[in-house]
Amino acid sequence: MAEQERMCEAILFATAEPITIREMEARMPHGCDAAEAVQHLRRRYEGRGVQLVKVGDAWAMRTAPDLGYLMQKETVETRKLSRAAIETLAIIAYHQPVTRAEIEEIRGVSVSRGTVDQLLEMEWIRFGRRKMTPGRPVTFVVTQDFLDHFGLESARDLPGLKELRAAGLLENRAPPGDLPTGSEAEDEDEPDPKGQDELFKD
Amino acid sequence: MAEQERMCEAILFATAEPITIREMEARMPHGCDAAEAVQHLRRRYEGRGVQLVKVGDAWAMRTAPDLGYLMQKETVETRKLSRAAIETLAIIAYHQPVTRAEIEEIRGVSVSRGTVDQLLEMEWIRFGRRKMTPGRPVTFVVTQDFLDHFGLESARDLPGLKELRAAGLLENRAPPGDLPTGSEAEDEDEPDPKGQDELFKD
Amino acid sequence: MGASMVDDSFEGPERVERVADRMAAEALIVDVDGFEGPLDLLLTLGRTQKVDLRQISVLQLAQQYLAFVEKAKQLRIELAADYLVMAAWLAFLKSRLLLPPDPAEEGPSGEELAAHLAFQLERLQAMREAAAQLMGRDRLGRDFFARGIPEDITRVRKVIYTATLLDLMQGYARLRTRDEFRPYAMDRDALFTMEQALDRMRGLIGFAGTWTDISSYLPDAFTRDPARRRSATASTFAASLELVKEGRVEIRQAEHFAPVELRRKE
Repeated sequence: MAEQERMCEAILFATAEPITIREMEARMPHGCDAAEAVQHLRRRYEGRGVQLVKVGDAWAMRTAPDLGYLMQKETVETRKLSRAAIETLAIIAYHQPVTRAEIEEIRGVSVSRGTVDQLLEMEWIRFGRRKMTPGRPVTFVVTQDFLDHFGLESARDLPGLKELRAAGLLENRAPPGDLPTGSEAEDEDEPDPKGQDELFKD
Repeated sequence: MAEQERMCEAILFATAEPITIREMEARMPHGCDAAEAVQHLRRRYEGRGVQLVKVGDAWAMRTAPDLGYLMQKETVETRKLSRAAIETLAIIAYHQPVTRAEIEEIRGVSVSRGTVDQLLEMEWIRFGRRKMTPGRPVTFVVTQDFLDHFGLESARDLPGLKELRAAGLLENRAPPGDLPTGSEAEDEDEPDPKGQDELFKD
Repeated sequence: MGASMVDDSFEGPERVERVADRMAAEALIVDVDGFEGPLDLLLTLGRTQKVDLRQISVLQLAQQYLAFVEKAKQLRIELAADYLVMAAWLAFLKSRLLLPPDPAEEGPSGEELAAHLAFQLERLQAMREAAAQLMGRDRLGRDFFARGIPEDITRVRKVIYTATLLDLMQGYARLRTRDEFRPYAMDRDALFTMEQALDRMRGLIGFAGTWTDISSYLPDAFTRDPARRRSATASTFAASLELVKEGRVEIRQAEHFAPVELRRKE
């Protein structure tokens, strides 16, 4: 019977479709009892990673249902952040806490919801406290994850315009007085809590 | 470990292609030791109708070879290989990495493009890295599919490899003077095989 | 193995072309197309010596091969070029093996050449045996089998977005300097292109029966602003030269810096 069990095991493993006892016996040497061999085999596979299951009149080997999650393969794809997202992120990092309206003023274009959502989802930005201005708009600030990713101790470690220029990232002189206030009138009563403004003094 | 064994069993059963320890672990929960689980599993399947075999760096479940006769119905008729293709395949397996010029030197005739294409198409051979000789010719090596097909754990397990090496028959000996190789007429783009032998020392 | 394997072929200079060789060669002739090149033929001929390849007489083999080629010639069977190359080489090898070595002669000795040929034959034979062993192994899909119902693996794709500090700083720098800095670009509005000039000239040239200063062909909008005037003058001059090339106008200039004039060619 051990040998017949081996035979059934091999047939069940290799067959492309569930197979009946009769079909198994047709392939096995004369006088074999596939039905009994399959019962032995079924017990043998109880509790294992693979199980012998009955499909209608036929039998098949299947992976244990509780291990189905192993049959998933996760492929991770790394993509570069879009220019809009990078610019939005940069503005938040340099000007935090900053409102959507302020971001739009600096970028000169409206900020799509998708861009902000993406940055929120990546956990590189989060909501800061609301501005004490009419409409009490929400603000955005960068997160610890952001600092970790870019290897920064704090957002204050971001290089200022002067350093950017020294590094050759700025070709032209910044116009005098064009400090990164990004702020509209609504902003004036709120002193910048991070005091990042001085970073941009030329 | 019993649970990890179950997981590996399910994964190995589910995939027709050989799978590496690393790929298994990528699918298993963090911290699993697939290598150890596979060793347990291999012992568990010893002498059974289905076996766990090593194919290169990967592992696969295969039916026991002695039960092949039960499976005649599953046999997929593979294209019959020509004598030239079989010899070329053997030369690649035993001499890899080997250039086309070297194959021609051994066979004494030029290797037709069709022969190499057929072997490439069957995915039994693939391009290896280029030889650091004039012309930087491409080399051929055998694939995991090749090992899988012939039930080899690695190319080192090729039948008679040790004896052939001991007899010096795997050396690429430079011909003294100019011996006709049969390849010189048609393959002007290939570098002269002379003087390449120093690259073949193992 | 080198020299020893040719020792037995040094029995004497007389041709050892035996009847059996000739008959064997004739049998082979019938199957010329069945050989995978000269080495394969040599290997087949070598088998008639009924010795281990290591003891093969290369001299005898050379003679067998040459007899084969000779026979093919008599029967007017065309042999591929590489068979003839091999024949020429074996004839050379034969003479080297039969003549006493000339110490003044450069290059490998007959024994060395013979040893290499024997090595090639042995290696080819070994590869054939290895191929046969390989093909005789238990094989996937014939003797052992893979899983018949491979289960699909669902692929879960996960995208990770990333950026570098440099991206961030460049992005910010781009924003902060946007107003005063823009990438270099040609100011097209101050430009009168050669194509434009050519179009204009083609339309006007029909009326230029007399010598006319080309500056009179400049469009009005391009005559006041110096930058625009320069551009229009250059393109109009270039267009004039093009028309000269086409044989439609003649062009002249009395002296340096004098006005350039043109008229329609009759």
